Amino acid sequence: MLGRLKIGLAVLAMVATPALAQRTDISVGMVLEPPNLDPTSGAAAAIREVTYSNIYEGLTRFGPDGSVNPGLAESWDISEDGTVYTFHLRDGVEFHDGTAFTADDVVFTLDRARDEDSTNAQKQLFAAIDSVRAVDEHTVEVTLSQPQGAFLFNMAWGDAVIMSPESVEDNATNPVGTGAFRFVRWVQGDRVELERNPDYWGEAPALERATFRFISDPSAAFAAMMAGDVDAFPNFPAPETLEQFEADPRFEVIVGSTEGETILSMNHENEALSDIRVRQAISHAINRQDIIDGAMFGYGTPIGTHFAPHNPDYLDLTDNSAYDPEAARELLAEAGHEDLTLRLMLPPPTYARRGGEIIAAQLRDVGIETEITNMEWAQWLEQVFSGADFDLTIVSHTEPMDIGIYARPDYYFQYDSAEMQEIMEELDMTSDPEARTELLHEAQRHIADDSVVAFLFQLAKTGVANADIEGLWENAPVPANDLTGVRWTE
Amino acid sequence: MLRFALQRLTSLTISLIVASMVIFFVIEVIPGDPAAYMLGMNAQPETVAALRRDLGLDQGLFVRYLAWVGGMVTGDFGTSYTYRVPVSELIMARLGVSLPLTVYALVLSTLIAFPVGLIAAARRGSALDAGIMGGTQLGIALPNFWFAMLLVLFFSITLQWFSAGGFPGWDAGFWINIQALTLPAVALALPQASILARVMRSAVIETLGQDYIRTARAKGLTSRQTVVRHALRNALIPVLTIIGLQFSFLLAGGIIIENVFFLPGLGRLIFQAITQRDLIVVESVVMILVFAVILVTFLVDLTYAAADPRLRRRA
Amino acid sequence: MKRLPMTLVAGALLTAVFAVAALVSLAWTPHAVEGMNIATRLQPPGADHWFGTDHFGRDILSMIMVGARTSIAVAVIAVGMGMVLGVPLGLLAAANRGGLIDEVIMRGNDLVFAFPALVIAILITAVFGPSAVNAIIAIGIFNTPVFARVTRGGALSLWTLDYIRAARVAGKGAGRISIEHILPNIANLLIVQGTIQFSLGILAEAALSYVGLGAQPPTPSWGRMLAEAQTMIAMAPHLAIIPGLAIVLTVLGLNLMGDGLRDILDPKLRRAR
Amino acid sequence: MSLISVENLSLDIYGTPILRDVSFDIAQGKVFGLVGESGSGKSMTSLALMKLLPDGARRSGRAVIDGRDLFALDEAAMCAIRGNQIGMIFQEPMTALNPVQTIGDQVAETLVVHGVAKRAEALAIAREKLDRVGLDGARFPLDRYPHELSGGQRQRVCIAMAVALRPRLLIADEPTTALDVTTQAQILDLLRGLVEEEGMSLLMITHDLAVVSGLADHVAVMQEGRIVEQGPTEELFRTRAHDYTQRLFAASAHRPAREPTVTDEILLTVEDARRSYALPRRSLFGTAPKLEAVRGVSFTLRKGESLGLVGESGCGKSTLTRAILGLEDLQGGSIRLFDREPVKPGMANALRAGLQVVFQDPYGSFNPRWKVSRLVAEPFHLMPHPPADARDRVNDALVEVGLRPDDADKYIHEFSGGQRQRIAIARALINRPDLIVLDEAVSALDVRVRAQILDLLARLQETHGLGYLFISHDLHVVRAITDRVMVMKAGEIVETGETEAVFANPQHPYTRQLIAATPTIPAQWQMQEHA
Repeated sequence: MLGRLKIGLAVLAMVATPALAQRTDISVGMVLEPPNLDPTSGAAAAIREVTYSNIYEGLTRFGPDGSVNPGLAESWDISEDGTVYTFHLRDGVEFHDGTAFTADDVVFTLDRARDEDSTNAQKQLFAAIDSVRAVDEHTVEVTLSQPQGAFLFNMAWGDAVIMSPESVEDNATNPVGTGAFRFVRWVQGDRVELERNPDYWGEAPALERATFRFISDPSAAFAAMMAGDVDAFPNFPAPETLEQFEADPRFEVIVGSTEGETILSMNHENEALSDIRVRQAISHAINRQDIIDGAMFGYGTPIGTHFAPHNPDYLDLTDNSAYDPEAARELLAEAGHEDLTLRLMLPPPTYARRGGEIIAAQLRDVGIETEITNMEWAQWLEQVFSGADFDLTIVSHTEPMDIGIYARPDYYFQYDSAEMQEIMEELDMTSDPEARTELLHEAQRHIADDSVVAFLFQLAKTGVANADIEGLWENAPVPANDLTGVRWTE
Repeated sequence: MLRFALQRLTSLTISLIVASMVIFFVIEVIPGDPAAYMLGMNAQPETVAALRRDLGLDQGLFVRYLAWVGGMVTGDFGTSYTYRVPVSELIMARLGVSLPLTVYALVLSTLIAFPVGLIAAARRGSALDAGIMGGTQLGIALPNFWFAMLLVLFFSITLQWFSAGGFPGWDAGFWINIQALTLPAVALALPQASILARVMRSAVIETLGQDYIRTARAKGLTSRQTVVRHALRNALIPVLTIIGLQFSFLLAGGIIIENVFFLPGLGRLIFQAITQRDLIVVESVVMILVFAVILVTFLVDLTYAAADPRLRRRA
Repeated sequence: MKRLPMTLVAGALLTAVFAVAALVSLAWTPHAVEGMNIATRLQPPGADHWFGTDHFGRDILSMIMVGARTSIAVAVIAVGMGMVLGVPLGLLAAANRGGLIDEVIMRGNDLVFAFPALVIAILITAVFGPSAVNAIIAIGIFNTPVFARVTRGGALSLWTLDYIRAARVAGKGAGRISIEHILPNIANLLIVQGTIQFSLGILAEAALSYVGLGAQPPTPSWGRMLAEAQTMIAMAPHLAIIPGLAIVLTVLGLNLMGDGLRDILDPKLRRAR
Repeated sequence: MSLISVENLSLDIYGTPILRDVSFDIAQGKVFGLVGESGSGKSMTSLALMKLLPDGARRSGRAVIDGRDLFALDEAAMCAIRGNQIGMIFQEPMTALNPVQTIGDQVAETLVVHGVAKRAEALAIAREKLDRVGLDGARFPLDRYPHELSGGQRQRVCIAMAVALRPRLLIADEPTTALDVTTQAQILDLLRGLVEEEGMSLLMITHDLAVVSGLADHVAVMQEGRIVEQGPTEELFRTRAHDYTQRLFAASAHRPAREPTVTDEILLTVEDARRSYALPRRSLFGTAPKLEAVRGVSFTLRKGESLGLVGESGCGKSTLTRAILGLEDLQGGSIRLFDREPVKPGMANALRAGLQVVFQDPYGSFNPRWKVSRLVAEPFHLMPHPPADARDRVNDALVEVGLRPDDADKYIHEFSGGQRQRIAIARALINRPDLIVLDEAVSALDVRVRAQILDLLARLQETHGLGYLFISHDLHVVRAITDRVMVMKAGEIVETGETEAVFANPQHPYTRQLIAATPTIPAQWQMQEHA
């Protein structure tokens, strides 16, 4: 009886085994499901991870290394004073629904994003635009109110992809773009399927079909990879299992960098935390390597300021706040806060939940008690981020080049420093690369000296893929799973 | 019988109305704004306000309640805030997973529990009975998510007989989906089967103690004939109640199991919707689940009446 | 013939093991529960750490002991809450049998039953935030109708008995009769049901902590230990197996004890055996 | 010639001796009566013959039918005999039928399982058998369910089932005990007729001497698992050789010595009492039909008087009793105590104290978790303050009903049924009431215990000048203890009068029917007692 059952199960299993041949399909795992598929009206990284460069394209696009390359704009001219950008659009580009891509679509897209009723999550990207004009069918002229060094960079974001007025209404559920893949269907809660766009203007991708599967549970993700249900998991949620994948010849572990500076934010409105000595004490109490090892199983780079280590302008300031519990205790004694209790709010990601537990233990060592509250994102956004009702929280700031947040006094950690604000204002006006570097160094030092928050580590991008797949992005300059260069080697 | 049905139907409707109010007003106080969630950390306040207008969240609580209830009567549950598709579509798609999973688990559980419970009852006091009872105690004590974890470890990762999860969709064929649902169904069914087997056993034992069983034996029926012809049908009534309860438990209780096996079912929909503060989806799914429970209870009541002639005339 | 049933003995022993572990943990654990040591993480069971260490290098035996305390505390209080609310409701419904109050209580009961328990628990914690207290409330809410129903059922069968009529003839009101006559005579029923609900409470607490809605860190809880361990199940199986076994054995112990108690406390079933 | 011969049947259950050396023969076509009090082993004897004993039973002896020892047969062979050679009917017709099967199927099943007929044919035979037991096809089609029938009708179905295959022996275990007297008479008639027509033998098991006297050819008297005396019915009834038989007879005919001193003081007045209940609606929109349980009952009861209320089940006497006890409201008319205060659920405690009750069931009448002292003292609740000498009064009351003062510290499960009824009486007496309602107070007791309780009641009435409202379905008892009697039928009192007068010369046809239906031991057999 048992024997027969086994045979039955084996037969069932065989049905599920795909045929061995050169594969042109891929199943990509993602932790979160995109709430919708319109990156111009939602902030979720998952939207970009499905659509960026696969379905939608912008005037410019990011390369895997974070460089800004031509996208739908073949080339551009910039006026002397840096306020007028003239984009020369590619010819013969069609949207997936067959409508032609023209300068009008660009005007429509940029105007829509700037509109009063716009629901673009990154509206500030477009803040510098004064007007947009279609010069002819394939030329667009964008006038800025003031020069902006990062404008081409901004136009490469997922929030700035070009949509056509004919299909924009339905893009949330039936995305229509100009990319190398067409949307096939979305089984909500399970997967999004794409297929190769035969009319693509550029080089045809190697893959014919791509499926994004949404697996939020880390152990389910592990099982899915192990069982071969998923071919690649570019942002694998369980770093503790990577060791096993490394040891397994079937898999390749891809470790790269992200723009995510992970910090222990402090609320400067809190009486104790407004004292720099307390902030320094906290910074010294923290052993970054323990957090990286304990929470991320070794993946991550310690940082001493709010800047990505892979950026050429990065300064290694970790020694400023080296692990020194004795110094921390002294600083606390000096500040008169020997028994301090702080609330620590933790959003869902592993780095926060596990890191929070370790930080709590480390703070306890120097005499700071913490009350941990685990929160969902929605509640975290409302209470911590918008309401600034917190003492400590851990979060990874994943936007690229976002040191500017320290110049925003209303930002959730409530840090109001005239000096920092001046530095950033100057930076905005400056286009000379060397001067910019100098200013960025100054900013990095300033926030590190001020111990505005406790800087923990740069989030690593840890992906797992079938060893026969090549062309996946190693790093994540922006959230994206660009599949155009992905292929099977066997 | 008709009057019985109508009476139950009235109390069913009242229950549903009360339930809808409880659901709506409890869920609406959950902190967190769907618009803010969707727009993330860099969004500007006026952008959030614009999105709230877009979603109709700027209207009063009571107005939205009436709109929601009013729509539900016609099968329109509104539009999901995050997915931007009709909630009814979402629910129908998810039911396509949850319902088969529930039925599958229920069938498995019944197929295991009936013979096991009957054998234990027929051999009560024997070593076999003691073994079965011990086994069912173990089954009840097993947290299903832990059991699911072990199943995946063994059958998916080590043996690779079953995929670790996921659901291909019904258009991919019947068997491949049945295969995909097998491990989750087993994880759900085993603890339930243990409960059901125990209920079955005690119901049969209790029935076997009734006078009419002695009457049947005095007529010359063998003990097996007595069990089959007389005990079984009478014992079925308490068993049916449990099956009814299990149906609703399984329909909603799959949340964790659906997570472990990343199945796109109702449970995961609701979990995800709560995180995203897609409250209209949460409210509608809870309503559907409550409705399912009440409906199943109603059907079980009707089945009672069919199984037991004494109930047909009772008020 | 006064032999205690085997199930009761085995169940009580199992339960006692965990109860004692929980009590001892108040005063002593082999290692400090909050003592992290990343360097010695994920150690298999050995001489220094009998059950090994977790991903933060904490001692699993110590965490299991303190986790027992969490589980037992949550389940006991939740069952207590269910009893305190449910029993009076059940008594009231039975005293008013067939009346409007009875009808309202029973329909209310049905309504609570109609709500999917885990979903409501998730909603409660979404409103009030996850914590052990909210887990207790969520479990307690679903215990209430169970006790109300059991109480009412037991009380209804007693209300037809002659000694209740005798008490009425002796001028006693429904409230007094409920307390003096009904309650002591359904105590057995409630004890047995309490044991069952207690074991269900432990399971529910484990499930809630598993999805992150129970006791918050750093308080150890079995469900969360499982959740944290499950991705490491292939490389450190003891991490997932030990807390799982703790849950299974505790619940098994309580269920066996409940069965045994029913055997000795319920004379009707004793006769049927 | 003997059909079945039982030799030295002994039985233990889990080591407890139940039967010892029981031997008897049942002759072909004759009725054999097995009489005894509860626990005497008469039912176990019948179950032993059917080999349907409970778990843990160990049996020795022989039961020979047609030269075959039943006890030596295996289960399969026994199945072939049950229902075919030996049929059996039980005491409780309300639960003896499977509630979810039609009566036709249940009767036909006997034929089907023995392979005598296929279902269709079996149903046809079932129809004939049901006709034979008096359930005609027009009113009782085969697709009726048991719950649609009354107790007597169900017992007829059971009989049809048992005799469907014309067994040679029919075992009837207390077949009429749960039935009303008029129904009992009909069932006994039916059994008698079947024995005559079918030529089968009947083993009639009963506690009621009068029932066997009218039915059995042979009688055996059982006591504590042994047959103490057996012989032809008339001879045994006349001689009563064994001491136990004599005591049994004496008790069943016992009438307590009473010297009633009825005063003129009126204790209880019932005037035109009415009470009805709503029945389930028949149709969706019609008004609910009403069951008029009590339809204008009036009577008075005086101090020192013993008033009987007789009637069959469903006549409304329970409803009336509840109203008199102030547990339920009336919808019309009034009930007054001492001709002043109305009796109703919210009545004053002081008034309630004048009225107490003794219920039928000696097992359900006491909270098992209380000690006797507290049980007996419960009516003190009616006093504004519990008396200081409460404990003494409890002791006195216990002594008065024939128990010992130290019994007060025991729990109720330590007492027998008769002792419990004594405790119930003590509880009723504790407040020195004027009126005690005795609601079937002796119906559940064996005859000898019943006789003692009746004596006690008679004595207490004299010493305390109590008024009794004595409610019973048992005409013998009512005749023995009451001064006046009321006969109730369908919610109305159809006849009232001096007890002796009513019994000697019943006026109402229903009264006559009741008296006629009550089994009695022929008077001339009893004469021997005085000889």
